[in-house]
Amino acid sequence: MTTESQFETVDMMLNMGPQHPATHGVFRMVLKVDGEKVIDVIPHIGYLHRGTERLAEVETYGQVITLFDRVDYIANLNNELAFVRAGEQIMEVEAPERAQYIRVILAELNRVASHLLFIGTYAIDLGAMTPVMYGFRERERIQNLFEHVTGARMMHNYMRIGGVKADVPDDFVPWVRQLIGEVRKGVEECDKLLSTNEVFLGRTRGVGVIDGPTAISCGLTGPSLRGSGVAYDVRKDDPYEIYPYLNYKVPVGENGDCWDRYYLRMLECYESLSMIEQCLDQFPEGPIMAAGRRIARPPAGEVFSHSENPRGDLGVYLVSDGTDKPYRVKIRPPSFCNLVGLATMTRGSYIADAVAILGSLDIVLGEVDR
Amino acid sequence: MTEQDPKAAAEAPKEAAAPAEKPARHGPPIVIAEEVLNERGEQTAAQLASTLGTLVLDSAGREDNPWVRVDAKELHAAAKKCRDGEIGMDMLNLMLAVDWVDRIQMIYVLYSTTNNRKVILKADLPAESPAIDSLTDLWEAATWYERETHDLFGVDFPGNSDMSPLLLYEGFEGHPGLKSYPLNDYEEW
Amino acid sequence: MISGLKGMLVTLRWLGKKNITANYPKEHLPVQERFMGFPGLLWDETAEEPFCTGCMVCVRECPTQCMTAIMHDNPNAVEGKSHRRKIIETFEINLNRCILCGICVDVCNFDAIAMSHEHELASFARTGARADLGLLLDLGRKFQTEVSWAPKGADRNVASVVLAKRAAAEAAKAEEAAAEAPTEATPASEAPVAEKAEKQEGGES
Amino acid sequence: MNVTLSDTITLSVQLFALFNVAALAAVSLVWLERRFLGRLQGRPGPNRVGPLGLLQPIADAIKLMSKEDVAPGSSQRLLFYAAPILVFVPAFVVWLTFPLARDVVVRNMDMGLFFFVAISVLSIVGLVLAGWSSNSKYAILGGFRAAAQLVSYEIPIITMILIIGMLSDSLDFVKVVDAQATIPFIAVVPLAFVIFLIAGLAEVGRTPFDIYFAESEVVGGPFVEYSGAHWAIFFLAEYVNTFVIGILGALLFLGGWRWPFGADLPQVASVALLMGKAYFIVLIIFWIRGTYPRMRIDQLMAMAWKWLIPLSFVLFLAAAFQLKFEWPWWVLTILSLVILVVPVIVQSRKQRNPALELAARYAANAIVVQAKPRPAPAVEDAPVVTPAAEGTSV
Repeated sequence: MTTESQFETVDMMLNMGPQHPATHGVFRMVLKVDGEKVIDVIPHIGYLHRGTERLAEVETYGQVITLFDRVDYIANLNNELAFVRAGEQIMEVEAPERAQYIRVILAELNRVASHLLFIGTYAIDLGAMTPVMYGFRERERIQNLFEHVTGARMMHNYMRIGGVKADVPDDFVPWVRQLIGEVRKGVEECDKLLSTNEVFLGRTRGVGVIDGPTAISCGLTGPSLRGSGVAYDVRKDDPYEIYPYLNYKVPVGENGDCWDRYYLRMLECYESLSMIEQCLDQFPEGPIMAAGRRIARPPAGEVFSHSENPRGDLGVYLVSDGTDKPYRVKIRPPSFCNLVGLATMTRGSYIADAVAILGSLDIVLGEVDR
Repeated sequence: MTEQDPKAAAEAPKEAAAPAEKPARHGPPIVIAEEVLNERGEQTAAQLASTLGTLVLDSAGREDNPWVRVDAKELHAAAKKCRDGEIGMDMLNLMLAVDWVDRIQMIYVLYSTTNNRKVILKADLPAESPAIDSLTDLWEAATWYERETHDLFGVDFPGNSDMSPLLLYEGFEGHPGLKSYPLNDYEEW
Repeated sequence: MISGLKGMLVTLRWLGKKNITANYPKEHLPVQERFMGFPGLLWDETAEEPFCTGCMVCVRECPTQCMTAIMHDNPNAVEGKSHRRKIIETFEINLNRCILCGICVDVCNFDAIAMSHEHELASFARTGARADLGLLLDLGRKFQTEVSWAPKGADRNVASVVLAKRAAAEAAKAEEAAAEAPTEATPASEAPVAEKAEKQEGGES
Repeated sequence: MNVTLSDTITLSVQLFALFNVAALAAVSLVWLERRFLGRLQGRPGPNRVGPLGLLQPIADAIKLMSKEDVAPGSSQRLLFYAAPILVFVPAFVVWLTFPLARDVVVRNMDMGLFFFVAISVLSIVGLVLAGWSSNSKYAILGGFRAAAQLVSYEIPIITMILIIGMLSDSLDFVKVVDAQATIPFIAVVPLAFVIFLIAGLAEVGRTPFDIYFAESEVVGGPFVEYSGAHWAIFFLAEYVNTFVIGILGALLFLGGWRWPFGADLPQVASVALLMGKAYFIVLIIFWIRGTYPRMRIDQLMAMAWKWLIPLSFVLFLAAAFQLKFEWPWWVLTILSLVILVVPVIVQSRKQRNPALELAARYAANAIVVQAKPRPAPAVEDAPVVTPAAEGTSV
């Protein structure tokens, strides 16, 4: 073939997003394509930049929780937990055990809900339209429980620095037990429908491969990093809340491709459900709020705390100057960091793969742009 | 929450106001020592101190997060030592700038996935035309963090080839992360 | 091949199952008991007035600054029907800004505001989302009757209870023939004031 | 040929009727697809307009017709507006030769099968033209994808039609159906039906082969810039084509209007039977859509050129041998099954479904985190029902 030397070819710049069905919100990537091959990817973000970090500087610690609900609007409770933990460290209080159990149960449920949404939308990205319905069905059950416990389906504002807002209702434990059974069945259904489907495998296996060291250098965390064989899970490596008292497994992939990233999330759903079951077995009685009526004004200082979001390592760096408002809140958004690896993964693949890779990172634009 | 189960709400009223009931409603206070490293943190801090040697200007820490302050010019060298040295900080977990009005402090949270330790590097920059060496040659993760920090705080990163706005749009004036940037209230209809 | 066929069985199985969706405008799914809809102001049946005294705690604590309130002297208190010396005159919530976080309910010391179950307010007017006192009271009253709501601090917030307590205290005092103490100093009327002061100290400073 | 006035009028009436039948079939498919997919997904599907939402497609059509028709400023207007017609006309013209029952046909041709092949290929031109004239990057990508995909899948589908022509010794649809008086061709050459279905899916661009208008990649491909009535024409053509695959499958493989064992049914029953068979095939297509993700363009091409085309040639040879040596028909069935099964077994021997093994390994090799013993709970043994957190951290 001598065509390349004989003809001058110009690479086409294909703009994907911010209004594109597969970019999960308002993400934009400019693909440099040669036919169907992607030569380079230039991601553009910031379309949803709401200045959360700056806003948090003018709101009191209690009000900031509502902002954190909206950072990652798919895993709200995990985000609340992240901020509340940072707040507790800086306020020097610790939530009572029961509150910690409630938080972990809800956070793990939210993780399952988030992963279910991922499975559904990922299938949509790849052209299968049924799993999203199954995923949403189960997510809806989980949200019903959230509504029962926190009063809201998505923006809960339930966790507090030093505990939770209100105790769980009396029928919480049986409700969750029943829920776990139903959700597990639903997850299995999605698993059967998608995980080993040959077409799905063809679209995800060996696509968007990123090796461990590169992934670490890019700052990937969560299932995206574990898919590359790096067993980094904040729950395991830097245990918080009551995670040390639970038996669980951290599934780790081998190939670092889209299928690994997808399947680890599927496995995490099962693990999370079993963790919730253990939590329910150990569920203690007791207070739900730490002592001291007003937990409003911390001493000056700074803390860094991180926790495991469905998307990865969600860190909160909190600087306090001794007033009732934080001086600086910095969020380490896992989606933001995962997106750094997008270009590395996508180069050399097809346009259709670019969609599959972006989907497999499970980004939430609210979190990327904050 | 008023729509809580009415039984508890009905029981509550008198007791809720009585101060004697407070300890029962809330658990015992658990006080965490302030700015004190725990055992794990001490180990990390010692390791960090031996890695960085004379670069350290200042150091302290909280829980298991020891921090060291280094000179802004030495930060790249310090980060490189952290990454390549025995301490093995292979991940740039978080990078942020804090606007202390008289200075801008850069904070780098490094994480080691091999032994699960965190260290925090800090470097003070002048408030006027802050600049610090880019870490993009050490961690790819730094590219976006640096662009973001450049957007929001106006910190310059010599060494980062692409400093186009990340979160803000092209041609945005000012640096909204700074305390001096006004938080405008918009006119509501 | 085989796995794909298995997946087809999974979808086929749904042919015989019941729908999981609700036929929305015809069929409204019930909300849970704790559901947080738009905030509503509650109504003190015993004094025929709202609980709200316009103390502004919720206005200050609202993360989105969506509320405004003005208080005035309570005519019912002059007539002796109520223990509230101040009462709300106007109250407005911009429901467009409201994020339904429930903080106003948490901070209220007078059981005056609640997150109602109303979540389907729509309007053709641009200012239709500005709920005034009348609408808020409607929401609150509807909510009260729906869930048989009971005030948390009945002893210090419900007019009839407080007035009865005051009367009892006064009667007791009259019995002891020590009528010098002014009525304001009774513990019942002092409690809300103390609460408020405390809250102010914590939240505002 | 002498064309009289009455001929012309008859033909016009027939064409008008045909157009309506085809359009009605397409519209019914729109409804059927949405309801069927809804059922597969545990939701009702359209259910507001009319009983069971039957009038939903009509409402959609009215909406589309009343929409503003926007064309990109930089498009080639003439070609841009010609493209929908070029896609639409072949989709309807092929109906000319489809007998819906014996004698229920506009023009029965001796070369009916050939006519179908010749006409149906034309729609590629319209798709490429739509992609090119839109002057949009997504559209041109979609147009190229359509060209590559449709041209590749023409070959297996034509080969299958050829096999049927050989077996029935005619290219006339009526004779093809008559040849299946006792045994439908699906029993004689099951592999041919499988290949026909797969290639047919690709021809009409249904999932998992909806690559040229993949919403999540090229956002509608050639149709991305179309709106309103022009888009509706594409949409209609797509569904007409889907139904054509259904009818063709019914005629070629399922015995057309004939009940496998018996004589001709009355005409109305014949049409109903044929339609029933066609809808059955269409439902299979929808069912596949409800289950499978989309393939990638290179996989699609590989599937055509590495699998379907060699297999169809081998099958063609087998059919030729069967005819030449006058083996009984079940020999071809066995041969065809062997041709189907052997490569599948060989392939799966070479490479078992990797996911099953990987999934098991990931589940087994997960890092186990053991629980630490929980410290004894605080001495405070009075279980406290905590009232609403009045003392919040606000």
